[in-house]
Amino acid sequence: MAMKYLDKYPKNLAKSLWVLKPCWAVMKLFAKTVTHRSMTILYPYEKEWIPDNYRGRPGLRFDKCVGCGMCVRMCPTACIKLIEVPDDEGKPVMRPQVNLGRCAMCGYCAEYCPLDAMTVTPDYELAEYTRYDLLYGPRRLNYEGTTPGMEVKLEVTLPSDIENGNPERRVSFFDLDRPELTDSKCIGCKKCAKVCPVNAIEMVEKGVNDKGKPILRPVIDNSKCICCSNCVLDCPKDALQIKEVL
Amino acid sequence: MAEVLQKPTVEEIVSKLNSDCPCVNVTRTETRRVYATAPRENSFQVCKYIHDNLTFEHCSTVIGVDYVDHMTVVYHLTNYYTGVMIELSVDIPADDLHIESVTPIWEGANWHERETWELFGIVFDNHPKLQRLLTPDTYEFFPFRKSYKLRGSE
Amino acid sequence: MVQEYSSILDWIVFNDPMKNPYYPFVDTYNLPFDIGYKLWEILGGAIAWLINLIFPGNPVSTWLVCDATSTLMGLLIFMLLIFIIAFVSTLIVLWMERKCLGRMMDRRGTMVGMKGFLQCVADGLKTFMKENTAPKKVDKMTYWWCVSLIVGLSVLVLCMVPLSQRWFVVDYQTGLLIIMAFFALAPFLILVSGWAQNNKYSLIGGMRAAELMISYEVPMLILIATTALLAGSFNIGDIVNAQNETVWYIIPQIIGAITFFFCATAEAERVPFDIAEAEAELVEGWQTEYAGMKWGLIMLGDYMRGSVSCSMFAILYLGGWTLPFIGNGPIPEIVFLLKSYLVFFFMILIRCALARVRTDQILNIGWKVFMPLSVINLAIVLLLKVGGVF
Amino acid sequence: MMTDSIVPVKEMEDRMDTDKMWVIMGPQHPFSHGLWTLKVQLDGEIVTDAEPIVGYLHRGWEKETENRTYPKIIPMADRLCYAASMTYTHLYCMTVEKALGIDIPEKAKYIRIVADEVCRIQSHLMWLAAVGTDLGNLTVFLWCMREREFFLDLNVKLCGARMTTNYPRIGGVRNDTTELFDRDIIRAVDRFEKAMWDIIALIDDSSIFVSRMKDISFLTREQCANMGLTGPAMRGCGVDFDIRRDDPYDNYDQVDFEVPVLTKGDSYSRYMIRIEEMFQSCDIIRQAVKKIQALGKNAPYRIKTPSKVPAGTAFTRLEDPRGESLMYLVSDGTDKPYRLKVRSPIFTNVSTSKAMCLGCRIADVPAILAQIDMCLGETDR
Repeated sequence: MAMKYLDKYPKNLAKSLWVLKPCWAVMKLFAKTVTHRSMTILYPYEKEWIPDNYRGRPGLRFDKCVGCGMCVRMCPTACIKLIEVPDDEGKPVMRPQVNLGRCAMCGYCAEYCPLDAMTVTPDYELAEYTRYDLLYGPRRLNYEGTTPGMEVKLEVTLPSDIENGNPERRVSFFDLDRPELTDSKCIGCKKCAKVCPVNAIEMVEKGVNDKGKPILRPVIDNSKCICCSNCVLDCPKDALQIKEVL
Repeated sequence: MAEVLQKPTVEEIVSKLNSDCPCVNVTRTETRRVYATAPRENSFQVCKYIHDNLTFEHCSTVIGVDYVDHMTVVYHLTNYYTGVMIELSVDIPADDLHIESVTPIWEGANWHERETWELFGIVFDNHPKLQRLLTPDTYEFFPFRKSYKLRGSE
Repeated sequence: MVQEYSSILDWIVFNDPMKNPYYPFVDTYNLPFDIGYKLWEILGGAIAWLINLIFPGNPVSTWLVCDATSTLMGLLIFMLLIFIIAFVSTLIVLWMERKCLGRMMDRRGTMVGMKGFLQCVADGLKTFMKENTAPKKVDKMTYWWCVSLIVGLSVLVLCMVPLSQRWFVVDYQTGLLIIMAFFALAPFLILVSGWAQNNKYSLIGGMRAAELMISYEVPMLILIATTALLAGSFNIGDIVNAQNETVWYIIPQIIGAITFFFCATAEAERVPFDIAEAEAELVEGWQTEYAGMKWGLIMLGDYMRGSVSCSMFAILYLGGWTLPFIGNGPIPEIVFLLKSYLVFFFMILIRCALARVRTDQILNIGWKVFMPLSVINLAIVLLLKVGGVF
Repeated sequence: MMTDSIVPVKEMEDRMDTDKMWVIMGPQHPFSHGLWTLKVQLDGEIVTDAEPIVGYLHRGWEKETENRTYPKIIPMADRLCYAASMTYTHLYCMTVEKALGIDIPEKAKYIRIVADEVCRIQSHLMWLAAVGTDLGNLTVFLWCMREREFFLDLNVKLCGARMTTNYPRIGGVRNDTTELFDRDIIRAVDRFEKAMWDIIALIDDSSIFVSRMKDISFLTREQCANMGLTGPAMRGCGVDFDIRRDDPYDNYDQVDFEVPVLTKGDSYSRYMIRIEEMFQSCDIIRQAVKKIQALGKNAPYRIKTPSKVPAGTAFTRLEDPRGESLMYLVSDGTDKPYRLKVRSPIFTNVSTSKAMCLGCRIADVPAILAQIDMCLGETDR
């Protein structure tokens, strides 16, 4: 490797005729832009091409969302809030609402969405007259023409896979980690079953206790679970813990 | 004075520190990294030794850490010939937050020490200008201490 | 004298202004005065005819079309005409700078109406609508007078530049010197206003204006004297005619022309010699405390001075309004303006390609480069003159 | 023609007894790129004293991080410096990885190198633009911004955002390089190398530009090392040290590049170092892209990491476009850092401004301080 610029410069300025060479450089561009168009884009009339994965405002596919609250937890600016809205059949469901006045367009909500219901959208013209207008409800977050390119997949390779000589296997971040029950701490309060957005937790009777009441223990359906850790956070006795597979 | 090493290797640094500065405790080493601790009383002499005899010309940072029961000042020192870094931690008791300034050795530590003083309240003795730098002059507290709680903390 | 006035054409007779005993330009034909005179004949004649219709035989009608009134009103319209043409040509210069600068920087330049020309109008309206503020601690009198005088002097100099043999204000024998004298007054006022504004940036800017003037004024005057020596006159018309008879003076005086170009750039305080403004370190230099309309006028004054510099170059070295082998041509004014725009294009080029020089550098350049060059140029001209070439 | 620009201050003082005045440049001044103030004491036009004042932008970044989980700090690290956001995110992720004691996949390392160098080029272009305006020329500014646009487009193709990229992750990078990116980056680099010569012709072939930067603000090697000036400014003063070469992180030891060093130590040599660095970055990008392609499409680019960091301390440093940046992490075993300290290069570089400006003219102050490439987001943190 050699120096590209330092080999040629500094030059003897008398050889480039003091100021004539820069003038010549400018004239060259002038001749070019008189006949061709200049680099500027006439913004409101022309727009730059942007790829699908452009991180504009977040978009939401209402039907796919289960209201797990992963986006709320991951949002670094705390601009997402779960609100109750009626779904297509009129049933109240929890869906995210985004305050775009605070949104930093980091794309974490789309990345950490277990079901890819949240996407990034190439929509960046977001000016409104009032701050209230910047609140995007779940229905308004819908973006017409969401393509698969707008989904942000969170695929990881396990360190154990690399060690085992299987480095090309990629798994979804949400397929591995599952909540694990510490049986001694559980009091059978059913909270986890209530907060589970995909109904993966079922309370199963496991015998009776001293007073003759049934002992309820959550049983987690691993195929349904999306690893949103709602049950972990809501457990009053810290009986559930996410077991991280590495 | 002892001999001056311009391009010391990690082993040489460790042996030198062990022989010439017995107060320094080298905790661990890695490739091009030496981690050491020193008592507060000798920190200035140790720094001067590292600068003069081991040719560590550059002081990357002076960091304050609040461990509640004590505070720690961490110096990161660089040798420009080999790229070796020494991390020198000096513990300070929480009731007597004083340490000798290294600004006379490395001028570049000046602002780092000012910053550490204003955010943690660690007083650097013999510092040429220990004034507030980032925060307004009217501040009467040290915002980076653990005792200073953020309003919106989760 | 009793005259029968029946039709409007009896009132509007289109006299020859040269035959008017009050003709102000002695024996040279002046086109703008002619236009103004004729315009007044139409306007005043129509008014006089109307008044005469209602009050036949009244003295006012006769007064309106008499020789003295026609000359007076013709002069008023003449002034307006001169100013408007000069003003519009300045706006064209402004537009040209914005467009060319944009192209050279790979952007589009102004885009508002008429290929961006109306942007000047929009800017003017905007600055005029701004609040007219003055800082509390400025020296009021000098603060206000300096800006008025700088703008006024710029307009004066701009109007005094003749566009052709028939388009001039005064036809002095020493016209060149008078223009240069008024032109060189501005730096003094900049210095004074720099003091008056009670601001450190302005003060340094004002000092720099004086420093700048010291460096370029002397070589510039030597160059003008050289050209006058070559032509044998300080009269602008004579200089142009002399070039028409021989060759454009840029050919014998190429060194002088280049030096004069840079001096003229410095005179107009444009990049690379805009050290009095120097927005990188002095915010806006001596204009820092001038806001709104005042700033807009100063900016306009700058461009007026820029276009005067270009006109001077065209007069001194590019044969003014004449063309080789053709001479005066049908519309010499347009030829002259085009030449000065060409010179201004090179000023834009320089502005686009170069950076701002430092104060010590401009002094060095002025005294160690421009001064010897202008003296060398003088020597060449002297040799040519003595050798009998010119 | 214009060599004697350094005026011995002492001599001037002895010669005449003039009043000195303090001129306050900033915080809203065309020369201060960002919010900071430089108080300069002037004797006529000559600077006799200078004092930088920073802190207008202090957000308590380090304290804020103590209340956030580790992944949430990555977008915050972007905001440390808008011009070179990738390097800070990279640095943060590297620090956490070191605390975790994990090694990230090869492909991620090379992608990070590419992203870093793209970032370096666009940051240097922004610096060059600022040099242009500080010396009174807008053309350089616009031409550089035009070139920079291509690299911002690369950022968009890589990760979907122009400046605050949020791209590196703890354990790898956010997404694999897209096909579009692989194709366009070589094109962009080739195009840039050609276009750069035009900008160089505008600056280095112009006697006015060169004379404005040459022979002012000399710093010796010892001064430079002692005052903590780092980055290209340091290499322009004769310190032969580049963290990428002498203390390699990621896979910088696998790519072949030169570290430009000039010993003269004036403003112009500091300028030249940065220009050469851009060309070297192009070389690094080419090599790294080749290595990414050699690793194949299915190579791992992100590994799963535990959410909790074991207790202990860790620090890493990296060569930012502006100098040496260092992060020091103290973790206490939870998913939030106990203390995270950033050493920003500009914070130390700006403290040397007095030594740099002394004895120069006020007209040179912007030209000199442009060479340290101010960025206030990382200075005040």
